[in-house]
Amino acid sequence: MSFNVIGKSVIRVDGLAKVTGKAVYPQDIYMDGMLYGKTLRSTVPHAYFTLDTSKAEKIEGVVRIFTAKDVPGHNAHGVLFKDHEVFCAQKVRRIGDPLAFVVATSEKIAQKAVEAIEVKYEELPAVFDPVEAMKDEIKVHDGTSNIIYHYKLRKGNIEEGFAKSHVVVENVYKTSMVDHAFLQPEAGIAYVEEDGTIVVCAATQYPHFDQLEIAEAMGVPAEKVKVINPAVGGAFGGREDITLQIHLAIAAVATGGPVKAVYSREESFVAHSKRHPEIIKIKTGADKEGKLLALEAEIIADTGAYASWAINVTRKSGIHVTGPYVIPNVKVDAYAVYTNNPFCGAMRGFGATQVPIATEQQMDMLAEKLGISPVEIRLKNAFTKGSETANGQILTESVPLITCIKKVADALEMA
Amino acid sequence: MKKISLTVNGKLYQVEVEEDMRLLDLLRDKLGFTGVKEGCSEGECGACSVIMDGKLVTSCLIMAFQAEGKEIITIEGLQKEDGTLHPIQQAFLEEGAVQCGFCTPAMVLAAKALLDKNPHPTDEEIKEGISGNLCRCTGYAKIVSSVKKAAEYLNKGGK
Amino acid sequence: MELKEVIKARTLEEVLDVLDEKGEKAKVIAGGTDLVIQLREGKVNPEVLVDISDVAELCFIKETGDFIEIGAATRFVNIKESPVIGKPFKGLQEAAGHVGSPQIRNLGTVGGNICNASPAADTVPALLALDAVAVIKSKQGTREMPLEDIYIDRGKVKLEPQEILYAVKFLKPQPGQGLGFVKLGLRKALAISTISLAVFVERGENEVIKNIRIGSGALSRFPVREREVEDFVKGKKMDNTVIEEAAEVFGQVLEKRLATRPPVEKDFKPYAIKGVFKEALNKAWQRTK
Amino acid sequence: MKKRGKGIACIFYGTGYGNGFPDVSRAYAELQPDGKVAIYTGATEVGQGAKTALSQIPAEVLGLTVDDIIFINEDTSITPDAGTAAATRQTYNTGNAIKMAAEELKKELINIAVKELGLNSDAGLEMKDGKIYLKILPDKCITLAQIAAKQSEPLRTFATFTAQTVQIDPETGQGAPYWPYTFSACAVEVEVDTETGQVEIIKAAHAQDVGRAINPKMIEGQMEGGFAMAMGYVLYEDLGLENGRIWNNKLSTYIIPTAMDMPEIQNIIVEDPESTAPYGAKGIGEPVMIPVGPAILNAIYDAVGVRMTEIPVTPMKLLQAIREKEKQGA
Repeated sequence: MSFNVIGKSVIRVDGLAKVTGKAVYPQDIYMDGMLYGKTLRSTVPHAYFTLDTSKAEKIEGVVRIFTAKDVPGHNAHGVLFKDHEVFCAQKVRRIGDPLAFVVATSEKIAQKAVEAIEVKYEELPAVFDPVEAMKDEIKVHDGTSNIIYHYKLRKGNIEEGFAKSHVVVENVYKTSMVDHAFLQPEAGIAYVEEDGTIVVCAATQYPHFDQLEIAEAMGVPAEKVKVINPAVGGAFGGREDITLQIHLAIAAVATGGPVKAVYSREESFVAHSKRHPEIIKIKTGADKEGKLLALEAEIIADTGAYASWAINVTRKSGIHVTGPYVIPNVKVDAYAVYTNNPFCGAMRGFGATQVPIATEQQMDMLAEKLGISPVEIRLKNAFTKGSETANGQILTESVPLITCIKKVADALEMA
Repeated sequence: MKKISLTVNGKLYQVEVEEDMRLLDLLRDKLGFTGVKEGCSEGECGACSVIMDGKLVTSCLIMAFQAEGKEIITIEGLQKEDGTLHPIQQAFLEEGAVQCGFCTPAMVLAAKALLDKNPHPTDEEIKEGISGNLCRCTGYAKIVSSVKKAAEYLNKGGK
Repeated sequence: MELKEVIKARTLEEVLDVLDEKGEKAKVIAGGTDLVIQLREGKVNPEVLVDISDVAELCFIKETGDFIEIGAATRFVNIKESPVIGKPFKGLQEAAGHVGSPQIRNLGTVGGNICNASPAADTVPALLALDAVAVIKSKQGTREMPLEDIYIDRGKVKLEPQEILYAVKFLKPQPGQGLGFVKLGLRKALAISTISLAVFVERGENEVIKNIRIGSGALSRFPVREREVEDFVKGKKMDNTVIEEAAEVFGQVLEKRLATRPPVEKDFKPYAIKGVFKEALNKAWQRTK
Repeated sequence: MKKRGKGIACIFYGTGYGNGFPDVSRAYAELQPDGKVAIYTGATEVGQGAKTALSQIPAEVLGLTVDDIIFINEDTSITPDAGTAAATRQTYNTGNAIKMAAEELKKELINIAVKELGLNSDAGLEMKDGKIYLKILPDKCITLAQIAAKQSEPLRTFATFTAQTVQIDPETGQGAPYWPYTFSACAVEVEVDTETGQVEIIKAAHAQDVGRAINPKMIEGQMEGGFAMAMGYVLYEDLGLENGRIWNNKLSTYIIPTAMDMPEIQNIIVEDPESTAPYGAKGIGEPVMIPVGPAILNAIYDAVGVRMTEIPVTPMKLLQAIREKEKQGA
């Protein structure tokens, strides 16, 4: 097949605006008479709290301070479970939970007012270790187990698989919680159009979902909300969950807007999701020739205080922990667990990035024990056209894994 | 308030600045040069870089009053009035050095500051020249090759 | 305190007048690479800010008699590129070249590096190894003190509110002298030093290490001289055994010094120092030739 | 002492929402008065190149250039929902929806051309460079702008694409949780300083299955960016979490790679078209990152013989592991 446009490295259509500095990111929008918002966030990981905004309200230039009682619709959001509060009502579950949003005539005044709000915490015991959290002695969300998801895979006979194995390797791996560190910190501006449409302009990965979440929190039909998504300064999964969108909408409607907010880098770090850290206990067995016979894994993913995409991420870990290999006997248990840590959600690779840290080192260890090369053991087990995954899915086409392995091995002269 | 004068992209500005205002705030909020980006506020990401008296500097680490009498170039000063791109901008486009674009304006300026001083840089010198500009998207490879290509364009007397 | 007045000084006299009049209320700003952040975070709250970055009298690198003298407002980039400093002391230029990033090197000054008294200041270990002297001025006059003595604690130097660091100076390189510098950071640019080390050596007859001075960064509350190691090496013949033994001594010194520090320091630096020291010493020795 | 080692890793990656969840993308294609075609869709440009790759697809369908495609994706009030710019799904999902909308538009345009040109059928009609003409008699020709001028309402088509996955059984995990999968492999050579614990990546080769490459340079850009992010993940990045508090909350303490840390990377694009994908193209945004980390860890082992089971492998952790090994050896 020959193509005219497909397969050509055409110049990126948004490139010109970006190399000339004309591309508009949310922080680059300035409107007449705009007000500035700043968020007050929790400084303790688990506590009941009360707020006293009276001193802050008296500061000249403070227009209004919004808290949980000012959320017109549902005080909740979340990509899967609605377990985030727009503003915490009584309880905080992590450091960085939003408590209030100050709107003032200048950023400086808003900041001053945030500092003038008095917060009284009644601290609760907190849990930071996901293994501890699985005992449910301290509950992060009342009335719910901390274990919010359990992925189970059972294929073949795992005991028999290991019994037949000539070599078995077992280890525990730990991956860390990391940040997307996109270059553009969160920013946005909101205003109300003449017909009452609420316009929120912010960098997001999924404008239509933001529209629904804003509408639910505002208690208006989705058609009354418009999300404008200008240039996005990197995302990598970190702009999946709502950060400032609803705060801005509430403030714009109540004050008449426009209201702008720009997060500092420090606030950006606490405001958006993180990559789930995982504890991966894994046992892998192979026969004399290096054919994989069995794999058993237990994965514990710490999702922090909110679920975000935890269920999908953990499922993805469970599905991908086998590596791209044909294995007849597989047993996997993967758990997503609430703790009082920063909340974790989507980040590039989404659960499939963590598990190869374990699986792929296991492969090398098996190869070493068998006296074969890392390349060889991979070629022996790699998926090809027609292979069946541990989930029982048939890979019918477009499976050029062996080509990939051979090409990189050749390039670095690995045999 | 303090009155200062400075030149930005060849134009003289006389402005009143607050004592605690940074050059970054002056350029963005007062003068409207929003191609200057704020990414970290501590001179680490380089997104706010501008060229001041011929040198690449992070405008978040300079107080506005310090810029009295300075000549500043921002990304807005690179494109010619007829729309012709600066050879570095052209090379960035052609080589695919742009992704999210947030680091791009300052990255282009870093390349300019480097090439103004060293018209024939090696790969290592290019990497050093842009080492104060973080990019999370590109892994820098295409940026390095763009700077090389831009050097060729410039040495041939522009494209 | 709220910032009420900002002054862009053009002469040293102007600066000294302001400091004399305002005293503790005033703060000198040069490159601003640390101060602007501190101002925003409210960690320093001066009423008056006086900018010395364009005071020409403070920006120089020159030979004066037996000394090389560097003005306090001299940028790192100028040190890095200076023809005055001379090949044997290239280690000082490497130290300046390791500071932050091109942007920081274009802004940051050697005086700021000294006066901020950060433990991880990159140029200070090199200046300590060169036995540099701090030249301090005020309206009342000029005084000098060994750079080593200027530090009181992390972030604190022995300068009166009316005083300003005017310059640092050190003896010009003599035949047989060399300075090596090595920095360990978590990445290759924009790195805060986890260890920085400068070694000055003087080669005597028969490959004897006639003199050695070691300046370290990030191994103490502020940059220091490592005299125990110096004493061990001084007078010995340069060979692999001495290098290895000295590295061991350095490790032991740090084991003791960092015993109560967090694991990232106490379980790392006493061991990593050995490789760093050996490399810095070897570099210095090369330059004596 | 500096020691070198090589490591390899390979991975598979399931794209899309997966697990039977309706993974839907929608798009409009609309003829503009000047003969250009506007695409309306909710797919976000986050820097990955969605606007460009997703313009190349309708340009190919309609015989136009990318300059003739106006891509509108910034405003929810005028664009249909195309799902999230995540899960490596936009090229495949929204690419399919756009391709279908463009093909539908092409069909309508051809039908109009048949009528306007007074032809008996659409046999032998070509659509190229903004014109529809009869191959055997090129003068029988009408431009898209001419067609647009004849419409009372803008000519607009709409398409929806829904990916196919099957929910897994909750007890056994059996099902078809993702489709399609993409594959990649990476090999790296590292140099480890056994005295300071520093790891330097000397060179790397990185192969990515793409189905079909829509824009090779942009794919390379993703691969290089993914490489850098993975390097950060296994060697540098650490939030310094302590009792729920992030201590490294600045870019001066949360260390990501700089240009100077990056090695020479050889990118290898592997094409093996997927029949359900637009022109065979599969998404690659996430998988490009994944094999890099374990390849680095395997290379570290090859260099110094220590298995690093916890990331990031900071100089401190690595030096400790090396010392531990030396102790055991002695």
